[in-house]
Amino acid sequence: MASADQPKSGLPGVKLSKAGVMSFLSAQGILIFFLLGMLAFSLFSEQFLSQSNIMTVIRQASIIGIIAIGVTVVIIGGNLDLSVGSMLSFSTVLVVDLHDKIGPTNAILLMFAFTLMIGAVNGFLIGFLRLNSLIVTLAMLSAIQGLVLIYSGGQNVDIADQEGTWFAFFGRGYLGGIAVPILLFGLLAIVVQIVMSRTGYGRRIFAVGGNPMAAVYSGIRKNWCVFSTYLISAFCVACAALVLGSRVMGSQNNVGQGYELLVLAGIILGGTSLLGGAGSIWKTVIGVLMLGFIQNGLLLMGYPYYTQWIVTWVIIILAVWLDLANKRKSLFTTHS
Amino acid sequence: MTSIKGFFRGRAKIQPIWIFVIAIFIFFSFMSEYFLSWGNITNILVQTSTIGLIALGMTLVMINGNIDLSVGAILGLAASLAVGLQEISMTLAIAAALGAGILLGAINGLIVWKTGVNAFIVTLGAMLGIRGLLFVYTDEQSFYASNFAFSDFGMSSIGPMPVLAIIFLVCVLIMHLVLTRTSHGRNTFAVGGNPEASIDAGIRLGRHMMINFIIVGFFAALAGVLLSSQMGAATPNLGRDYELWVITAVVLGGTKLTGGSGSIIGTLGGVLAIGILRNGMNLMQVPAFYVLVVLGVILISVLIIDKKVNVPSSKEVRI
Amino acid sequence: MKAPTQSRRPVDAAPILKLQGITKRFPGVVALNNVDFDVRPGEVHALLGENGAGKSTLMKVLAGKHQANEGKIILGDEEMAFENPKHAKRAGVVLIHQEQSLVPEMTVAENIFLGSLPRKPFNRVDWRKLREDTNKILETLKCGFKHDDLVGSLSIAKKQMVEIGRALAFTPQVVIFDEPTASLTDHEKPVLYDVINSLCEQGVGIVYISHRMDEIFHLSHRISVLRDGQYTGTVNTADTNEDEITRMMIGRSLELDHASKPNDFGDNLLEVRNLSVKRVFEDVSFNVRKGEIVGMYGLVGAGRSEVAETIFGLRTPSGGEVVLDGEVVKFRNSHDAVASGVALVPEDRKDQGLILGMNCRDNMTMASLTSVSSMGFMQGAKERVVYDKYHQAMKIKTPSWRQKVGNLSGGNQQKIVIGKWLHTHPKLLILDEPTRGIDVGSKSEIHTLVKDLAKSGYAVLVISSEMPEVLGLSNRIIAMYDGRVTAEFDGDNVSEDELVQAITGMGKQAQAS
Amino acid sequence: MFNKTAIAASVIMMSITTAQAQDTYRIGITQNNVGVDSYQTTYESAFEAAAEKAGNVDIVVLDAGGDVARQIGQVRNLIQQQMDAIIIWPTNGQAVIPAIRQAHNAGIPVIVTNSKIAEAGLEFISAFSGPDNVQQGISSAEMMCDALGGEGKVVQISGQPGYTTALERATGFEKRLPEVCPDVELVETQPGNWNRERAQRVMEDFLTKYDQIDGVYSGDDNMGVGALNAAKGAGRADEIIFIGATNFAVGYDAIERGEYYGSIYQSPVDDAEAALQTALDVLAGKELPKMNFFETPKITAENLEEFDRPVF
Repeated sequence: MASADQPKSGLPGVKLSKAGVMSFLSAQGILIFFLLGMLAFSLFSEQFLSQSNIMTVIRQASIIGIIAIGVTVVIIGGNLDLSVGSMLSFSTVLVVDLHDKIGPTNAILLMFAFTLMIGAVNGFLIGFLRLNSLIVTLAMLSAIQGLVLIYSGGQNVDIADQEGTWFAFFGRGYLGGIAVPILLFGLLAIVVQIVMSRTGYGRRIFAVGGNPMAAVYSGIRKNWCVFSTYLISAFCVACAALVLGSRVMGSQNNVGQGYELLVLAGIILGGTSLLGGAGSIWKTVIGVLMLGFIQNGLLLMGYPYYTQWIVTWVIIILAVWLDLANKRKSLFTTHS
Repeated sequence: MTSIKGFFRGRAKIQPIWIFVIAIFIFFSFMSEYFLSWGNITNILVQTSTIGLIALGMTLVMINGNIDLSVGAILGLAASLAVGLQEISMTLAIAAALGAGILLGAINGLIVWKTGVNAFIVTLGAMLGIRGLLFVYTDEQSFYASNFAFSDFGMSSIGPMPVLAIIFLVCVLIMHLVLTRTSHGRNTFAVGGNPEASIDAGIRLGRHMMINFIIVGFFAALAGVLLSSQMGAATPNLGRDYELWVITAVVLGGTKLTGGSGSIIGTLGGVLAIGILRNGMNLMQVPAFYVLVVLGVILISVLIIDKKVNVPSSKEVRI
Repeated sequence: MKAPTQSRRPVDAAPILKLQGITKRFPGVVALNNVDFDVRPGEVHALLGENGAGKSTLMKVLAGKHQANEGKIILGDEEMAFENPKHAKRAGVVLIHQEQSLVPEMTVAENIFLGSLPRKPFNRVDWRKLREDTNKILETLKCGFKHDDLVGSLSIAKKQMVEIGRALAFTPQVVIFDEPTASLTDHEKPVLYDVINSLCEQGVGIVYISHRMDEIFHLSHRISVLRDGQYTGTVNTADTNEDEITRMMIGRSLELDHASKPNDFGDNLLEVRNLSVKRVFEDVSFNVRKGEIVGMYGLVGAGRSEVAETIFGLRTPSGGEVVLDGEVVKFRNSHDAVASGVALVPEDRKDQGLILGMNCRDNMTMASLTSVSSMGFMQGAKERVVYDKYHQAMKIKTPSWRQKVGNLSGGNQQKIVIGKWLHTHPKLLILDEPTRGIDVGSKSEIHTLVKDLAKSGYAVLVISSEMPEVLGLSNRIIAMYDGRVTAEFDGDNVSEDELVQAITGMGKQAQAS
Repeated sequence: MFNKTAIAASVIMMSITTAQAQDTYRIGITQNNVGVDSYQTTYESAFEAAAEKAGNVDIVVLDAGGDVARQIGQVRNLIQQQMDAIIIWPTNGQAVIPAIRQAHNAGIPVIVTNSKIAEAGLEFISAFSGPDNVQQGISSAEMMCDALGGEGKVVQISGQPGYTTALERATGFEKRLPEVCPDVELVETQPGNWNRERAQRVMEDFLTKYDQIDGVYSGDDNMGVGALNAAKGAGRADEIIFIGATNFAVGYDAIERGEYYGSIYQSPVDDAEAALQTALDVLAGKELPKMNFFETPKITAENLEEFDRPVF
């Protein structure tokens, strides 16, 4: 709709020159950062590159990573999802609370159903009513957090028999020596990456994010495509809640608070532009792992945890300077 | 329906949010005996002044077509500087706090301007980074003002009017004039409304963007200083999530995320709407959990109404 | 408005503005090649050319929006190098844009003085001066709006007047009008003419770009013509006629190759009955047979594209019906239309036709993803086969299928859009301005292709504002004016006059065939 | 319900019944962050229940959502409503002082509950009621010392930085540990922000970083169980002593199973009732000490059966 009438904001500024070097750097910049950072950390801390440390970091990053996969799909489709933090709280509280009441299988099924329902509400408001995704998901962030608290009455929820339930598998189990959260993260990343890059569905999402108008003029049902991205996002949140609930075997009501921004930070670090129509799951995986390794590396070097945020900021600025390809656009003029 | 649409869209520029503000004002007046009193009304003004001050700056940034997510962190940093440096000198402390806000706003503006990367990414990074700097500076500790003079100021009144409320209202007036009367304000609309035409007309986009980021940085810092003066202290977590409430208030006030449209009066309405809702629901003893849901639902409702009022359906291609 | 009666004698004065040897290249295209042009004070110099001939580019070079690769701009006695539009404006050269360059949330006065609001100390706007200056300008424009009206609330025609007002604010030496009457009603045009005449009297040089012969002969002193980026010559209006101008524009007098048109028609494929969309178009009826090319001719804004979009399911009709292959169809969206065998090559290639950030192959298969995938998975090999097929068939010039379409020339881009639709194997192919802004070579290739498609059984509806295109392609021509079908003609037996009258609203009584 | 705390509780019960309902008092309470953990939620319902029981009290219950600024606003609102007394669970021990002072100046007695405010504010409050968190830290240090047999390396997972309770517990622990066990070394402290998942991550990093960890002290059991989860995941739970505070149900169960060494028994019900009673006593004009601590005993496997399983 309005997108075509909206003039693209043309900013004066730097011209992309020195094409060769710069384009290589901007294409591979993130990977280079990543490897340099890993190298630096390994010089300062001998545990950093140990297998157990790497596994720990990836396992810790997997919850953010799983959510980030879904949010990346939403972003490629040209929208944003800030409600994932509250949604994660909701789903985790739900699955943990229901576990003792109706058994793990039913709890998981019900949790997925409810999470997808919230995703459908997001998708309906943004896909079909064409409301601005930033504000809608911001509002949902608040509303869902309220719902969680009303549901639980503000109480923590716990699983009583932590040893005896197979529910432990998702957060604590191992398959072939690799932690299940990592496997789930990897599996989802591979599946979604294949869906996005190899299927007609993925192609349509890229089209809708890249030029919603042209997508519609090509007979693509944009509304459904946008709607579906929020279902995918909700599905990923549900998977993350499974891991989180099982890992902690309990949940506080605000367990997902702030995740939405960490997820976005990871995606941005990976180099996916927020404009839609571009990006990949791989980039997001790298971005999320970077976030994890920065945190872990600084911690091992004895810096307090919050120094990671400063480092993240600096890296984002550097990445932004390198990635001038995204320039001359403003996020909110492309999809209102 | 047409006449209502005309009313909302017309020259009169009565933001729909003001109708909502008046409605809830009347509603709570009937629902709680304590609501309609001078003391409570000034309380609402003081309580909304923090979000409100930042929202003034954010309105300009958003009319400009940008967004700033780092305001909560700037507020926190300014508050800690204002309290932490008081040992040396009060003037220095406040100057440093406001200076930090201006500087960080300038950095945000500069990066957005020079790279053209959208402000959401740039300021999201800044939000994390500034909070990190704040933690480094404070070592995660709260700071306390050693004497009560500072907090006395924050709690003081001139006549029946609390000083903070006065400051807020004066700033509202100033920003309203800046936006409607100065060429910077008018060019801000032009840049957000039609950047291409603005460039053709020789308006310097980058300069205006940068000024607006500086303004929002300044107001975030000012809000931080005033908030810390209410507390006589500053905590490192101060201002967390405020950016979300500020954006919510500005959007409620009718400013478009796409830029080019919005007003300070509307933003004041948006800020008051949130303040009155919170205050009224507190007085009515609505459980805190429900307040979150109510605010979310209201925000989405406003969006839907806005969509219905502003989009002429038959002229548009259905996409 | 009557047809031109008198033509004007050329003004005898030294030019105030001269362009010499202007060459402008864009990636893959030479938009202007060694073009000369000049304007004398007090004259209206019309600039003519087909769409894509380079008029707009030339004007943008003149107004500082583009910088020429070669050539000189001489204003008065000084050689100028306009770095940006403001620079050009300051020097006295103002372009009135075809596309709206207004800020809707601001008042008329603010738009007129956009970027140069009068100021008082402390950066305050001097509202009184702004009001006075604006009122002066509005007086000369005699238009029915006030200085403090919001531009967003004005009609398109009034917005156009605001744009003109903006030009007047600069006490210009040269004013360039780019299709200024495209969106004006008959009632408003005389006001514009008065404005132009009074500017001439003040010694301002006017460059006037238009497609409408009647206007040009009515207003101008001299006429220059561009063809495919080349300067073809300048004539005095008083010494020429429409035929000569037409010849200069298309390089030959209109000798149409009627023989190559398709001639074997089947049953009705598309029947549009009394179709309406409120406030957009009304009561539109026509039909297209299998194997037939129907041209839809009309000016920009006559409602042609909107009719096409409604048939394609992008707009909801408020009345009437669309019959496809004997069945009444009601498409909820474009997806339904595609599934029923309707294809639309849209008017705006870049915004509606292509996803510029994607490569050629992916754009090519965008409308037929299911045919190149199995079980939902894309079959790269199949996609390549499809791409290669159309790549060869339409002689698309790209280094590789990996090339981003954003980097291709207009002609090749358009071929990709057409290829995209051919692969959906449609029954009905609608082409909206299929050759706008593309080079001659590609243009004739596309024309041949369209005719071949019709001969192979497609029903084709071509929307165009270029007369040669419509005449050269169509078996029948539907003329539209102001949201209504004004006439229907036999494509082989229609005069240009008849057509012009039908689309400019002059011959509303003309109901041929 | 009450065993060892029964003495404290019975005193409270008695005084509730003795405070006769000659007047209806209006008492406003602004809580820190209800819903963030079960302790605060249980506190809230216990407070409401106690007020119901007392009969002569109208209460206004507000929640600051962890935001200092909002809490100050709420105190002002309560002053505006001319409450007879204001109970405040400070979101921050210092930042609320000016607001408390304002209430004090308005002639409204202020009772601080659960978490202390800074020295500077003491003159403006009528009383404090809550646990002695420094003492809790000291008790935990003593338990740690006993459990380790005087030797080893421990790590600490503290609560929300800047929050008084977290600070006091850490201070008590850090001060007492070297006194009782000079050979036990506290190698590192990281905040777990009262959040189990975060504590779990912090512990995982500790486990990677240090090959030898003999004990973990957590600011509350919620975080402690997170640490336990992490150690179990790394297969090192058996070699580590876990000590927490504010005994949660999960912690209680873990002690019962022998995975968790000990904690501090602190009931939000006691906390809430003590706060209300203190307020009522102040209103009744009784002489009270400034600091009113309710008892928070050590709980280990040995004396576990003396305590009921916490309800949260």
